[in-house]
Amino acid sequence: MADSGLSRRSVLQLGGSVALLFATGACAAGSKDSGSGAKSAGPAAGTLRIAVSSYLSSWDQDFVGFDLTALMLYKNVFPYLIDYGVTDAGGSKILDTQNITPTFAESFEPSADQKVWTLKLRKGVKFASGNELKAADVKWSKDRAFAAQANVAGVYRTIGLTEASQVAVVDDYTVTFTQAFPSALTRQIQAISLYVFDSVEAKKHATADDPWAKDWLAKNAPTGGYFNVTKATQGQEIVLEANKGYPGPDPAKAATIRISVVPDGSNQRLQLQNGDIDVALGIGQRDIADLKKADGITVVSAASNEQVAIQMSVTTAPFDDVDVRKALAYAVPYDQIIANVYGGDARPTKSLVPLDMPGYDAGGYPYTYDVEMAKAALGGRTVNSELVFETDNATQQQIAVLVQSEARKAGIELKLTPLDPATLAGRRQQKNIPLQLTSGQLWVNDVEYMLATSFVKGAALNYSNFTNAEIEQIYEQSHTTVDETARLALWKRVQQVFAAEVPWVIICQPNFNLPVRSTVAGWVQPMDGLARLRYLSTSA
Amino acid sequence: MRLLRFVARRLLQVVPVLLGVVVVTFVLVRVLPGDPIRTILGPNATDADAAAARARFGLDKPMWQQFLDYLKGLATGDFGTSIQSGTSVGSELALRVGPTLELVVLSVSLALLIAVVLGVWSARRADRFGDHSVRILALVGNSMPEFWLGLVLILVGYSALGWFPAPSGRVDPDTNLTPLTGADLLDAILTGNGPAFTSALSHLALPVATLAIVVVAPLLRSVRASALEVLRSEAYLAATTHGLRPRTLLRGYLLRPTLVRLPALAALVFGTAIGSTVLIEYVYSWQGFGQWALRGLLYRDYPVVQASVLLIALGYVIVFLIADVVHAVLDPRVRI
Amino acid sequence: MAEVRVEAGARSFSRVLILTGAAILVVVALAALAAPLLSSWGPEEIDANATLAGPGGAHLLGTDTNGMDVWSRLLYAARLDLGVAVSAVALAVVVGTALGLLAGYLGGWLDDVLMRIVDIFQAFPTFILALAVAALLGNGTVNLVITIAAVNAPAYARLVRAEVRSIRELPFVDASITSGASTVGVLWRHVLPNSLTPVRVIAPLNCGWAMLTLAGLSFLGLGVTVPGAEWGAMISLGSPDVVAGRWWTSVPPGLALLVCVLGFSLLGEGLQERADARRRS
Amino acid sequence: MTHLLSIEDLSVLIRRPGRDVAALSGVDLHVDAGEVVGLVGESGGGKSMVARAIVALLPGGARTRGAVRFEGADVLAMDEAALATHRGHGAALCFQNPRGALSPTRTVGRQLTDRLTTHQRMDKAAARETARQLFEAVGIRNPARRLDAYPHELSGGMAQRVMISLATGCAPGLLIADEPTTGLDVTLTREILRQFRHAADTDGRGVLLISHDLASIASVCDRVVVLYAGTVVESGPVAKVLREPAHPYTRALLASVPDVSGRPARAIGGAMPLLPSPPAACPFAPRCAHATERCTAQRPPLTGDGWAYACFHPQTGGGAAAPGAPPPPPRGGAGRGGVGGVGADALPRPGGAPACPPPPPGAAPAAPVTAPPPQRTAAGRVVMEIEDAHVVYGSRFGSGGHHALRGVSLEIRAGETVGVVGESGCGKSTLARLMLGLTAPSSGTVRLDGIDLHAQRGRKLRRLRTRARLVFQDPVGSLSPRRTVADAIGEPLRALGVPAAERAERVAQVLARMNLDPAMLRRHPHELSGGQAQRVGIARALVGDPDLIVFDEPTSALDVTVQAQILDVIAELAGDASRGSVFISHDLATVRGFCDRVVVLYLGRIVEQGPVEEVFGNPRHPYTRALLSSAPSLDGGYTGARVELAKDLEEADAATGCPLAARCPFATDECRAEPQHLTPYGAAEAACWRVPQIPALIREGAHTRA
Repeated sequence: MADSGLSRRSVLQLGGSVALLFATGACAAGSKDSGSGAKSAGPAAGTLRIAVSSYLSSWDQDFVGFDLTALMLYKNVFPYLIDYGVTDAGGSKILDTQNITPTFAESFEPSADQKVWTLKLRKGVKFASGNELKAADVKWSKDRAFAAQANVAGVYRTIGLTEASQVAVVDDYTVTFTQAFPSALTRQIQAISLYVFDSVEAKKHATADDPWAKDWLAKNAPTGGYFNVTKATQGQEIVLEANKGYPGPDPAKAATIRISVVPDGSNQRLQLQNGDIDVALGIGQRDIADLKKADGITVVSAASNEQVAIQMSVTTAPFDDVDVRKALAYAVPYDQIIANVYGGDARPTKSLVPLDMPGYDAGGYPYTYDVEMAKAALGGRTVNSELVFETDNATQQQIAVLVQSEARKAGIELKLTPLDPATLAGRRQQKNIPLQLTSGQLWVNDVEYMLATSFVKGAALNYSNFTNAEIEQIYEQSHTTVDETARLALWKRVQQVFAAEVPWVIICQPNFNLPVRSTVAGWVQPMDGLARLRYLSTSA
Repeated sequence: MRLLRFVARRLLQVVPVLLGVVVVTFVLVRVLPGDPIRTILGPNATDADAAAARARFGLDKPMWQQFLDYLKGLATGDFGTSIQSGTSVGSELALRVGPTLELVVLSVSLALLIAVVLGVWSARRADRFGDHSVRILALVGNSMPEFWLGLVLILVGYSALGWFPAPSGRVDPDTNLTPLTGADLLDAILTGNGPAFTSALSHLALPVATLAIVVVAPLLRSVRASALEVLRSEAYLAATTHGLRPRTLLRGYLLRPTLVRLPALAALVFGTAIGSTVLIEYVYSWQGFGQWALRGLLYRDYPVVQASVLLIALGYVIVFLIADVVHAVLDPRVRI
Repeated sequence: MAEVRVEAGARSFSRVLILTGAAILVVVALAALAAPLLSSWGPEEIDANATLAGPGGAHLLGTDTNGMDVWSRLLYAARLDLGVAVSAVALAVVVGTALGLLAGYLGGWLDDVLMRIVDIFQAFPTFILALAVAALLGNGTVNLVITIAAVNAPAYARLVRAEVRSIRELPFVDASITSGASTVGVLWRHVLPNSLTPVRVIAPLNCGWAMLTLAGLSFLGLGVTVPGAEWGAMISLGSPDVVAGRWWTSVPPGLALLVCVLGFSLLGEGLQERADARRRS
Repeated sequence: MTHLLSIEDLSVLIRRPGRDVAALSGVDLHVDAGEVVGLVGESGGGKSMVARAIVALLPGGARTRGAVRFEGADVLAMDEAALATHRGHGAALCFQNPRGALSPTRTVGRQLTDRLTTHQRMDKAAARETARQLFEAVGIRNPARRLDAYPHELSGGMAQRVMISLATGCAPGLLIADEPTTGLDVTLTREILRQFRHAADTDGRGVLLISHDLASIASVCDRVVVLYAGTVVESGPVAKVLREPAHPYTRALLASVPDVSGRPARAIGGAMPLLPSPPAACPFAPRCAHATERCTAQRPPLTGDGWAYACFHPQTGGGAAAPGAPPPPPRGGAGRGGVGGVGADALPRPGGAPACPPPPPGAAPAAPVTAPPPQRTAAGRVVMEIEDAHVVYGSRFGSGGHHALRGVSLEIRAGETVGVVGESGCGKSTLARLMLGLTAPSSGTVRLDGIDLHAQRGRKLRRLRTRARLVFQDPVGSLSPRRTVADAIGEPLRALGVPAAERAERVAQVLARMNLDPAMLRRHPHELSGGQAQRVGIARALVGDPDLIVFDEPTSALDVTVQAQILDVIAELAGDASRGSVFISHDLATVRGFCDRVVVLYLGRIVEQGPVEEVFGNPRHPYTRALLSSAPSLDGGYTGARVELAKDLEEADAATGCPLAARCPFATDECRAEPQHLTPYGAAEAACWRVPQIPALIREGAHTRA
């Protein structure tokens, strides 16, 4: 992706602000990110029933909050003009974030100076209203996004798009985006931003008070994507039907998908076992082992680069002391967590760099469970602190309990503090959480990227408040280092620094697991956590 | 009319209470730790993004200004805009209230019916075996945590016996029920949708049973005690010694004086039941008001929390008002 | 002259209720106190080799998903559940009674103001109040006590106020006033002891209810935090296991809660019945 | 001959866990059609049990022996169907507390038509019309409107009338009335009793009239039966039983009630026992002055025909007084030939002569045989002074308050006892509260020992308050349920800061003075009998040596013989020269016993006041006359000209002028327009301008209902 002359640094730093690079925590729409063992099944036209944990909060992507159910649905019902391709990884199909291809668009290509990107629309794409998707719709949608000053407007800034005038209609099927500066991230950003409203229909509902038809669009599902919403029963069920008017590649395989809202994981499991649903997106880790043995249920499973870690705040006592950090690293029962919490369905790791990332070095995290070593690191002290995790995240809670129990043996007394989303967000802003359990996956499989998001000064996900002059310097250096071996050498040094500084306790990399009825095929593991339902089919 | 005047006067009396609730809620949600804006932005948003979003929801203004705006909105029936969904809280509320009310009203009505029938039955057999068993059973029901009972009923009624539909909704969407009030049963009746009615009824059965079992005990106790008191009262004794027929005794001399004290308690139970629905909605995937309010609270969705607390308080107050009116209708001694 | 046989029957049944309820509570309390003797595992002790182990063997009632001994947690949880419920109700009684006493006896604007505050509190949803207290004061047992007390106190204030207002009109209060007793003296020596009669009956019932509230809060993640042993939290933690046929993680705490709340209910019902019988005779 | 009702050797034993009660032990009595039989005795004597037995409504667990025959059939052996007809249609009960006995949520009309349709098989319309007629017959004005009233909308008298109509609406052969006039004012009592006489006379029903108060029912009864501890001690014609009571208990019962004529109450000691088993001896023996060994060894049988008594030592020679007492007063008034005693002349009796014109006031011998209380030496210092006091119980927003006292002025001196009388609602209790500082006057002043009571605050007020004490109507209720007797009595001392040791000593002293066992000190109020509790109440009043004691109806909640005991105690205290006393009562007779002065209150105003003999002997105000006229009496009672008021108090409309105008038979337009002020007439004062004309008016017969 770094194939242009623009500064790597700016690209990567900007990249840090792209939403969902590192989705923290569990989420409704399948956060157990990894590849999938999709056995390619023929196109099926059955009805697929999927359970999710919550109903979407709004149909209007421009104004929605951080609602993963909603974002997942948008991916399937909005016409996204470009999207990730699919690739095989270890026998599973996963979304290929490096390969962004036009879907509803014909093409999306830059000018020579990489500043002007021309979007050519596919002809014959129809909204449910019968209106054809045209350049005017793209223009209206982007104007609306700028006017909203919200989600898309925010990410567009990273690629030098700040004003509506930068988006121009050339003809009915051609739109140009004129960026203030070239960016290597343009495709990535546009992949999550190029969704289009049916502007003809929307304008009908615009009023003087509400020129962008916010009220109407919040309540009425967008159309024109791979699926159209034929019915939405608030809080309960959404029915999707394949969009017959999509002329591009990879049309939806399932004719009808019913998405039902079932907040309780056990309840989802019951229904999956009873055959009342085909895919359960909200089943907890604990049920996986049972479900693997259950009749009629297949657990789609794959290794993943999801990292489960405890980020230790290096600026907050007592973890400002590296010895205390080391002590905790020795005190965490890694194997026990993998066995008890993940039922063995996770990979132990020896570095903060994910296992499947180029440059992984098994010497990057030389800590194993050893209470004596932990005590030695503490030098006879006992310390008190707090371990924060998400209120309704059963997996994190289980890990926290195990960590607390073992840390106590080493002389680290931890108070467990489950926080609701708002409080967690608030406290993260204040940067005063001594220990927090995080889980997530990097969107770009590169250490430089990892540093940019999590380990350099001011990085958005740097909950450890970690700063290290050498890391900063290596990071700086990496922007201009293109030689693969030289980069690997840098990464080795990075991992040495991490081994000494221990900003994180890296617990494990759990495998992705999704229980489905055995009749379901075609699952593509979404790297951004947002399931692409078009690949799914059922033979029931 | 006297009754209307009474209602109007009572409504005036509740204004300060509601105002108090409004103020307390407004301050409370803002005093709570946690940042609603950050929860909608995701982890990677910049401070500028946050500021923009804050401005969008008016949260950058001083608190008193926000309060005035909120009050102004309330006066025009505008509950504000949900931070999480960006839609009007009023419209979300409208969707959420129906299902919960349906659940609570049916449950409490069922509980009342059971309480009156069994309570009177029990009182007439005071201190015999039947009376004792009814009371103990009611107490057992009252002693179960509703979420646990819900779980047990799902396992038995859905998993094991298969008598009831999957606990994942309120009515089979295939019945094409047109939502009018949000209360499915009512909507089915209003639109004459037979299959939807059956479906809604079968979905309601377990949650209503759960809630009714949990709340029936205090009602039963009260009815039994009142009935017993009436049965032992001189008035009833007088009617008995004057040789009135059993039917006349039951209808004219036992039932009404027994029910006189019930409305106030029923209102209280109704309030408790509203509290309990949060748990029951969770267990039965009942997308109602409780779930919505709880989620709003967890995400510090200020307008949602404010609206839901105000609504619960209003509901509480109205239920008590209704109770008072019913009491006044039942009991001629009450002056209104 | 009332119906003597019925009265007698009621009296004996009320005694059965009271004794059964009290016996249940005593057994539970003793079990809670003797927890270390009755179980070889600590309530938060993890048996790394046995998560979700079935009953029998080293673990009488098996282990939960964290590998903690269910039987041991069940016993220790009784301490917390009983402790929180009883102290929350005690606090509610003290605060509510004080408010009710003042409002009822002094009347006037103080009464109006206090009662409006009580109204506001009563109209406030329990769980929101609970979360607010937890968020403001932090998690912890003491704060749970405060939360549950805050939810219950208004009812006592009302109850006592109503009682005081009727007692205030009784001759013995006049007798005391004309004896030259001060307001505090009248309140303390005459009004208070007599206004507590209904409180004594309601309080046990309320303890059971407080216990259920605590369990509900824990179920929603607003109550006792892991790994604290509390029945509601145990049910919440164990409920997914039931679906998988592992009943021992959530059925025992559910039953324990049921039995304990039933103990309070029986006691309360018995006391109520006795009070009713006394009132009639 | 078969009686309508005949109870034969009825015993009822009630088994309670731990304690049995022999409620009735071998009771024999009968009632014939057209006859009014009185059943008298103190509470616990078994009167209500008799009533219940007649309708087979005995408490569960009750063991019966003997028979209750109604028209020959044994009620106790009836099956459900027969009982259903018997109840109501055969025998119908009128309850003591009519408001409690009327279903609160059904209109009285419906309750009556329920009975009519059940027992008289009427259809709805006919039932309603009959109900209206019945209401009218029992003296309810506006009967059609009242049919739709709920019980709580009725006054006590009205409710009792409804109750009677309900009972008669069942068309029973036998009407049983359980204490039908308890709690009613004297003027109303006569009215209600008249209804029962009427039921017997016109419809030929048998009536069983149950009462604790012989005097009040004597006037309407043909025969009386006296119950004591579940046994019949005496029964017979009214003339015999009341004139020449043979049984010592009957005599004691009669002597315990003071008479308005001035005869004071005479007490006998002890209280009626609750027997655990049928008595083997005379149950009255322990209290009887004539008891011999035989009485304690053997139960005397009820002997005699027509007039029977169960006593080995019957006291013959007549006279409603205990042995050793002065002879009974001669029957006052000429022409009283009736069999039924004094009151009989006031009521038209079948075949009886209408009441003779009463003798002119003062002409007839007032004949107080007992000497009036010795006129004490000129009273001492003023301890209580009320000046033009008004009390308004406000509704909170000022309007529609209840004006309880309107310009009352009163002075009480040390050594003096002032009686305050009036009907319920006249402001008696408010006056008491005013004097004790429990109620503040809206205007006017109240001075205790010369200090303005309501201008004081805090400690000073509390100290001042201990100078005046109140003895309450409800003896048990006035004691704090959770405090011991010692605590209760010692409370005034505690307030004065008397140290604990001295307190205990003084409490013990006063307790001894009240003849109470020192062991009583540790008891709680619910362990005390009514009489004991009232002694404790008096002890509490006395302990701080107050300057003023106010007795607010101190005996009205007590049983007759106990009442006499308490009156004895009070009479003794009232003689103390260092202290002023106020005795409030609705019962004129008790006041006459030991008061120096009497104040008659009516609707918050003093209508007449003066020396006790003056007011009783020569009443001026029409209201005083009416009160005296209606006072029940066995001894001859009030001998002056009788005056009857026109309406019940509750029905009287407020007027701008004289408050009595609406009820007064002598009222003129001037009365209705002009407020009346106390004017001296002889030694007394009355608030009526027509006082001089009234004797003449009475002679003209103008006192027939206006």
